[in-house]
Amino acid sequence: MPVPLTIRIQQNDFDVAAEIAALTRGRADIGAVVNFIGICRGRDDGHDVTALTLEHYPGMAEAEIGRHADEACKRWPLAGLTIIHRHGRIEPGENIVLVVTASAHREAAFQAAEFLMDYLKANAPFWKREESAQGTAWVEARLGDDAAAARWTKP
Amino acid sequence: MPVPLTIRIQQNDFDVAAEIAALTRGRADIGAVVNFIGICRGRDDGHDVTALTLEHYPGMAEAEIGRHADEACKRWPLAGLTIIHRHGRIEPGENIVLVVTASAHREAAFQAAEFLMDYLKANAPFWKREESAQGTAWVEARLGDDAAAARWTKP
Amino acid sequence: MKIVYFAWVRERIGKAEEMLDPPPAVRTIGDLIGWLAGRGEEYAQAFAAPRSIRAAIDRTHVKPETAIAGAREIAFFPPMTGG
Amino acid sequence: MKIVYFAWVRERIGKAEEMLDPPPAVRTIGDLIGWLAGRGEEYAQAFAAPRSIRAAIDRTHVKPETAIAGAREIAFFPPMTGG
Repeated sequence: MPVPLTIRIQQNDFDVAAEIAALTRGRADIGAVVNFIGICRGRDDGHDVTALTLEHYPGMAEAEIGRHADEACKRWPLAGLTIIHRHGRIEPGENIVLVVTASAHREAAFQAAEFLMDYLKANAPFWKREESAQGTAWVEARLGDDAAAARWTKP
Repeated sequence: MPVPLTIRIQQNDFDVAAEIAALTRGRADIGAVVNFIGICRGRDDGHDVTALTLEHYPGMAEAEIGRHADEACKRWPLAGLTIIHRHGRIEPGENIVLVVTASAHREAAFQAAEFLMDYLKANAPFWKREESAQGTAWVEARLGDDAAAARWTKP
Repeated sequence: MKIVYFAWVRERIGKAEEMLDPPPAVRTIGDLIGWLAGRGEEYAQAFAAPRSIRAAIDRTHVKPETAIAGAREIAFFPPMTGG
Repeated sequence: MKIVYFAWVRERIGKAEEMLDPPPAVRTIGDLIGWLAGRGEEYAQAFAAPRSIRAAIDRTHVKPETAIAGAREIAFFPPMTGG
């Protein structure tokens, strides 16, 4: 059976409980669900953030996330996988991204969720612009993000 | 500020969305929330499971989880931590355990959640009894669980 | 001292807890397991495989070589299977 | 071919996309960046630090040395900051 896979790029918020329920409903083979929720912070590098605006590359965002979802399904015995990434204007405290992984055991669920988040951060075509009292500025990529993604590359 | 910490051993189910909201409400410093949900499977090692009954050691369960929660707060910069473990009779598809970790960045949230789950599995005084068509039997500890917990021990 | 049992240790012994006063020669958890195993068939069965038995003193995990002096509550149980 | 720009690359160039027909000597993504940088002040600014520019051909990440022959849509953008 193919792994139930949901990928959505959307402006609206998501409902974590509903996404978990959609993955697990009627399944007796899932023993572990891991969720990662990325949230807009109100402070970054010591300055206040009023809001983020997320720009994305429509079409490529879905394709790129889809490739990594397929890779995760090949590497780990997943029973379900949901990835939702928001775009548009997002205020502090609001959700940005959700990854839900389901598996029989915890190891696969944890590993797949970390892998997907590392890859999303480094490779998914999204760009954050930060609004603050100082005006607006594009967020710079964190130095560690490429390294985090690279640790999953097979030697 | 001490890390907001919730530990509950309870018979009733938990509400994942409510627990996430309780940890993140009014906070502008949380950029990452990781949840682990352990769920009762309907099949284990090739036989059908009707239900699990979880026995625990009251008092020690809270103390042992509390010690590991404190250790997680020392090791990683957490902004909040919730651990809920159910006891009593649990049917396939029902929740068993919840760990929610919150931090500014994803690495701490993921690492702390994995650490806590590995320690809970190997050290928290809970025992599962499985009901199936063959009768009831105590679940045997997985060989890998001690090894998973050991990987967090400092050399 | 109070001795408490969980899971199949409890089931085999047939009780959840009891007050016992082991002789002075019983110094460690390992000694106590040996002494308990001699208290009857149900105890012998419960402690037949000492390596499958875990112990706690006053709600903290301990090893077979840990001294029991001063303990208020000693617990015996199988390897944990929670989470 | 269609060239698309995102984030500060888009802002500096002042447009989100355009149809362009680079000369045959422009063989790779790196060549294309050099050619685009010569198209005017706004392009020169957008491509001033080529190592900060990422590229995709037909919605797949590519390297500066990747050939552009057959590409329908080429995208330029800064390092990604999603997630």
